[in-house]
Amino acid sequence: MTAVAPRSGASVQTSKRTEILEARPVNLDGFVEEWPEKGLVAMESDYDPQPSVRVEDGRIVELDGRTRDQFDFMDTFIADHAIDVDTCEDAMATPSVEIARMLVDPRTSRADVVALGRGLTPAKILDVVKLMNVVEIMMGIQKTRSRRTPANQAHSTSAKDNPIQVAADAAEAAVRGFAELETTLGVVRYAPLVAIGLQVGGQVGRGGVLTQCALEEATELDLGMRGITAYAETISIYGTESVFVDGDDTPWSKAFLASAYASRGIKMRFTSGTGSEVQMGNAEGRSMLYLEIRCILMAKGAGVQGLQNGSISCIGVPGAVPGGIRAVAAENLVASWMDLECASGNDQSFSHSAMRRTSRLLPQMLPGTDFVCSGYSGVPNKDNMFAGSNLDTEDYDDWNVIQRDMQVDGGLRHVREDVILQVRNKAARAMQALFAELDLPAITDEEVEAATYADSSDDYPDRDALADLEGARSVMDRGITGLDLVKILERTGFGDVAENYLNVLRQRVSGDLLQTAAVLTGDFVPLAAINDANDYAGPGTGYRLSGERWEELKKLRHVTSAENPEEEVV
Amino acid sequence: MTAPGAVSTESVRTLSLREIGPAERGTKPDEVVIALSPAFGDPFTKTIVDVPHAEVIRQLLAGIEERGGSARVIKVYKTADLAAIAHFGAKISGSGIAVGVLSRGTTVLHQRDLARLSNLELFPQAPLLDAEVFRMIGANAAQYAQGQSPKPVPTRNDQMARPRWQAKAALLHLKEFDCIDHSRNAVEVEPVITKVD
Amino acid sequence: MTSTELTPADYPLSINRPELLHTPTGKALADITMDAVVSGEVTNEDLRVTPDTLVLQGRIAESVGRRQLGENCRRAAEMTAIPDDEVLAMYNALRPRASSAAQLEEIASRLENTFSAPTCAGLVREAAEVYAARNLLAEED
Amino acid sequence: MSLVIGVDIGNSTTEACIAEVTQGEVGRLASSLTATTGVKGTPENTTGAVTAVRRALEVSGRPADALATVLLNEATPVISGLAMETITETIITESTMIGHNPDTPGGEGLGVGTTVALDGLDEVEPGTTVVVVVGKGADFDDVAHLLNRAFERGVDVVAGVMHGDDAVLVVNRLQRRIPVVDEVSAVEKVPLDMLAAVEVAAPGRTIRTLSDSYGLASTFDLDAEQTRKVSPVARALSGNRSAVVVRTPAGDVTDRRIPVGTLHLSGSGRTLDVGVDGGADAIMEAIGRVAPLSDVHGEAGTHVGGMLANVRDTMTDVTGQPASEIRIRDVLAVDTMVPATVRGGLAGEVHQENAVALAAMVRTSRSRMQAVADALATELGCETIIGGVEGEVAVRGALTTPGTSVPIAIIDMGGGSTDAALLDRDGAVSAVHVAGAGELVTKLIDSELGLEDREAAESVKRHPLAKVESFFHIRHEDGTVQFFTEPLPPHVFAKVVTVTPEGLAAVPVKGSLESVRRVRREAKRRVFVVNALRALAQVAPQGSLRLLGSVVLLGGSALDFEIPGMVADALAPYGVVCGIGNVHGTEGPRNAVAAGLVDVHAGTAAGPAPEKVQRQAAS
Repeated sequence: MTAVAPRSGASVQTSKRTEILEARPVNLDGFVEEWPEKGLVAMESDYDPQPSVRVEDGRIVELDGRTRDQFDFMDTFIADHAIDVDTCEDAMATPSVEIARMLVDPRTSRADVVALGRGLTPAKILDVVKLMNVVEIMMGIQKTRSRRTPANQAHSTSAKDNPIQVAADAAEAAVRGFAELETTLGVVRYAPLVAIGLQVGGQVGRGGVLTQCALEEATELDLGMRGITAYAETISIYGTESVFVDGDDTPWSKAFLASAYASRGIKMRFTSGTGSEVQMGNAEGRSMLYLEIRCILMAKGAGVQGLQNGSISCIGVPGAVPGGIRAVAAENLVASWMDLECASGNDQSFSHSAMRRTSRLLPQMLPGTDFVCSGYSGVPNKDNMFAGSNLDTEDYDDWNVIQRDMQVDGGLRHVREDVILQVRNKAARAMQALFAELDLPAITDEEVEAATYADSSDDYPDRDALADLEGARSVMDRGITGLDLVKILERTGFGDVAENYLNVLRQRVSGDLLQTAAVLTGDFVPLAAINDANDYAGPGTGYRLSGERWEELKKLRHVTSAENPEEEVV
Repeated sequence: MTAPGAVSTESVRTLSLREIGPAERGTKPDEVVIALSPAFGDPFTKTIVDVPHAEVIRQLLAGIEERGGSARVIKVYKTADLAAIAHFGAKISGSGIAVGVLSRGTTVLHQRDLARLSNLELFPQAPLLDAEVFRMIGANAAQYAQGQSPKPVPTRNDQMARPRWQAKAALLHLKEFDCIDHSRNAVEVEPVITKVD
Repeated sequence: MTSTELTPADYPLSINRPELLHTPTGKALADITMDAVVSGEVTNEDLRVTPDTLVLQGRIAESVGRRQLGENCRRAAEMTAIPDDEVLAMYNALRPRASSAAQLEEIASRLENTFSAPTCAGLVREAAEVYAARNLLAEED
Repeated sequence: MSLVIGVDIGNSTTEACIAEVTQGEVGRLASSLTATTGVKGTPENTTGAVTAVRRALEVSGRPADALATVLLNEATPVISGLAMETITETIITESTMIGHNPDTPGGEGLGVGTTVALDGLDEVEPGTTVVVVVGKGADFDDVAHLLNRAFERGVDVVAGVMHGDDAVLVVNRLQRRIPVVDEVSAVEKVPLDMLAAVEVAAPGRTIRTLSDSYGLASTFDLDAEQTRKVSPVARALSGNRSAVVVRTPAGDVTDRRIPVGTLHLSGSGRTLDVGVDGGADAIMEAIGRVAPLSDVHGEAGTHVGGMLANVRDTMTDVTGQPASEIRIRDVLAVDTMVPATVRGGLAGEVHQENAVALAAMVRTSRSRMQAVADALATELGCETIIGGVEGEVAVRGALTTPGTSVPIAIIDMGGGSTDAALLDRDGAVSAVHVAGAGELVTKLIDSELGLEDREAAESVKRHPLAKVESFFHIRHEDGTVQFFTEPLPPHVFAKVVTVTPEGLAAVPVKGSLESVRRVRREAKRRVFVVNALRALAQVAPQGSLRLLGSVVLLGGSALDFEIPGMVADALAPYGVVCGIGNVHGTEGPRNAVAAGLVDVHAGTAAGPAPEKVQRQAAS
């Protein structure tokens, strides 16, 4: 299917150049014409509503051309929860072009533009971002990103749900710099073991890394409450009422769920993205970006700390229409502008073309977002149980070089081989000790050795899946908690890992991770859009890649030494 | 998978669906109902990867016939939701087994007693379904209808289907939605396959 | 406690205002040490957030203009009293066409009366109203 | 009063029993179970033993420093190995025969004619009798069309052989019904222009003519000598629903024995060679002739030789004893069938071939328990005593089962070996270990059902079967029907399943529940029942099972849903009372050794005083 297949069996003679072009990977990507009536259009559609708002008795009674009696539930929720009633009439009166310029103009502070944004309706926000080209959108992201220091998130999964692989790859991802790690399963029953692997591996790689396991709500919440995972992200919301209902939820059920996570001290953000509604055939004639802006405002109204957006699993849809990737950048801008922590996509297989994969990435990577990828595959894509990411382990060196070329911080760094081998090995050994103490099917020395040097799941000895699944069940039945794991790590000679893990668990008492864009530094200092608020105000301000961090990012796998050109810098 | 055009090396067959009456509950205990989506056969004529609808039907029927089963074909107009189409088919199938097919090729094997969103076998990636797979789906449907336990049709997977086909699939889905006719009940049809040399 | 004035400078509480924090069993943050874990003094019960802490975090959020996040923290503070299973059951009841108006009202009163959770009750009542208007209530039994 | 804990390090599990001992009074507090770390009887056991002790302490709520004494059993390493050799094969030369069973052949009856390719059909003279051979990629409509055209020209097409799964489709479209065999994957190898016969029987029937030597003789007009030569063909085809036989100048079907090496058995001062291809009976008979076995070697370069060498090497690694000093003291051979692809077959035919499965076991008297004891003493900071020989302690533990009396024997069937011990009226204990247990059963089930999935085989071994008859009910193997209010998951629909604590798991086989059940029970009988009898005979007074009083089943296998019953049935004719252990009337078949260690220590062990302990009679 991925073979380079000719597009047509035409017998007309073509030039050699055409043959070469036909064979280029980009021609395996799909492109379609717009169909605005049905919502198959990125962000410029005559069928989107005109901005309007009207307040009566302290209540919004008209929103984007609809009166309250015509509201669907998205309108109601947004009108009642997201939009600032006191400021909206003034805010809406500000010309769109002026607001767009404020987003770009460094002399307007983030605080001002965010405050103005609190009074805008979805159609008005769309009207504003429609005026912006992709460079302006990037400038907007640079200013409105909530956290000052950009960060990144990795996927760590296994095609065989092998917990040792997940642990080793999590350790490597953590030491390479990812602030958050996410996993999911092929066989859902494996979840406890894989989630343990992710957490333990993460804490081996770098203390303070936050982990999550994407599952249905009940299990995900359970793992979180046991302290086996630290946050949740895959709580989907949609831009039309019909699709929201098809997903068996409403803004109220999701808002309730958001509070439920917070009540357990667990960090959580929603997920949405352009293209999902039209993909499901119920865009109600609205453009993809308009609907996504409704999602963003719904998320804001629910009071959730953040949002994963940037089309996510529907990236093939905006990716196929004109201006689609601009719209994807615009949705990240709007999420940031609405003062939400933004995990900005780049997390699903996007293109056959390496050039196109890179260009899709730059609008997030260059300005920096709270999490540039909401899932950089920390395993080879064939092991990626989220169906592949825009970037995977093969791209590590490319990413590091781009950071160095552009002097931008994409959250990663080059790490020497010996360090990587050491953390991989240690993660596997920690798992070996845990499994032994928990009476789970033993992890052999051979598996530890494999984990140290492996690339993909193919490089590991097969495990007895049946026994592992029984083990996974017993972990749940016995009520094993994160604290139990800490105790075992402590007494089996992994005291530093235990200490790291305990420090992550302590955060639940303080609730500090519930604030917008919160991550933990290696010293366990919560870094959020409060104590590390973005203060970009034009050239020379905001986050600048400099000092120690810049020195770190100058390192690559191969850099010729200036002092001795016969050698490479180590 | 079969590249577009690969099936057209043989002679071309066309499909017309001749309406023979309302879709009613069947009585044959081993029959399979093939339930087609609103745009199947008309106005669409081929799947997302250009497998002619005539070939889809012919291979499904051949798979059922080879396994000694019998089949009825129905066309649903009120919904373009695959699960709903297949589940409706299963409910009126004498055996309780139905194959649901969307115009773009997405296919599901359903059974009457299952929840609508569940299934016996699901083939969600339409771009990976070729004539051979449709034959196997037909054969399995007949075996389920006979109370046997066939080996599931091997599923194919391709992570790069998203960039290539996701948008076209959405487009086809929208077109299919456009063909929904809420006023029209499902009908039983006789597939007439004509060979064009 | 409830009158504590908080500013962005108090964040992170774990570092700048640890004296304001305690575990549900009344331990201080500093009591959560490895020794205490090993000896069994600290249990999983200790590693939960308290309603007081959630209220504090809500205030910090509001101090930087995040009104809705503050509200969410308040709802969360109320929810700490609800057992895990019941939280999930209530969430499921809020799904479209899962509950009748009467059932939603029952949940709202339970939130209000049993769990002293007026903000959460308000959210449920609001949902009930919208669901009624949008045909998202379950058929009455 | 002192706090004492007995720790039993077994092959797969380590059990601990914690008790307070006060002047000969034992107050048992708790017990625990964990996986054994490393090979039993080696220093690696320490980790598992510590875990078991910790866990027992936790459950009993006693602090670690209150512990006075840890009692360990004297455990010696047991290493076992498994190998399987296929000893027969079927070879077809010159593509003489197609004997596979497509699910859906077409038509019915026998057709004899000259083979001709589909695209050569137009050139065939009218009146000729032919068998058409259809290659890959042909469409059923096109094939039917061409055949009908040939009929109309007067060509007598009497049968067909096809590549695709199209036979029914083609036959349904023909003017006259002819037998057609399909799914012949190597159809291009069918020799053309040769006399061939195609036979298809009605559904549910098997062919009559081609599977019979005289039927073949009549079909191909053979003389007596020729008929004798083709009789293997007939044999190979019997039981099939469809078949093709092509008469070629030197075509043949052979059913031959594969030489797979020899076992060199030594014992009773003599040595004996036995070919593995002789089958299990021959091997076991030879072993009987050299009993008691003192050592076994296998021919280098064969599976069996490799397995035996591997067992020896592992023991060398574990104990540090030189390989030359390690003796293999027991071998169990079991006949089995494995589906194997027929060499020279045209349709990927699979034939059930004979195979022999062998289990071997080696044991050493060199235990390193002292090292384990020392490590434990350091780790736990208390006295550690090696408290008794496992067979003896176990049998005394078993004797606390209500209703038992001396003489008493125990059987513990584990993964690699089956252990038995006897305590006689004089307090003497004898113990044996014989090769073959749970893992061999799993292997037999796996290969006989053609699962190639050890996990599925393990599930079949451990759980009862059922057939999913609808989404709302299943029929258990005992015939009872169970109904469900929620529909069952789709992946088990219409399947034979194992009923596991986690729910139903599909068994990936085509066969009926009955056939799966037969394979499972037969595998257990050939290993567990045979070994129970073999082991008991070795410890029984004068080798007579009739002189055994009680037989108590211990360990994990005693918890199996059918093994205890099967063993009890097998022992019933000898007048032996056999049942599942219930140590101290509360522990079930677990903890016999751990509890026994505490009892011995407290001086309250059950049974006659151990005047004379006969250590491990058979090692």
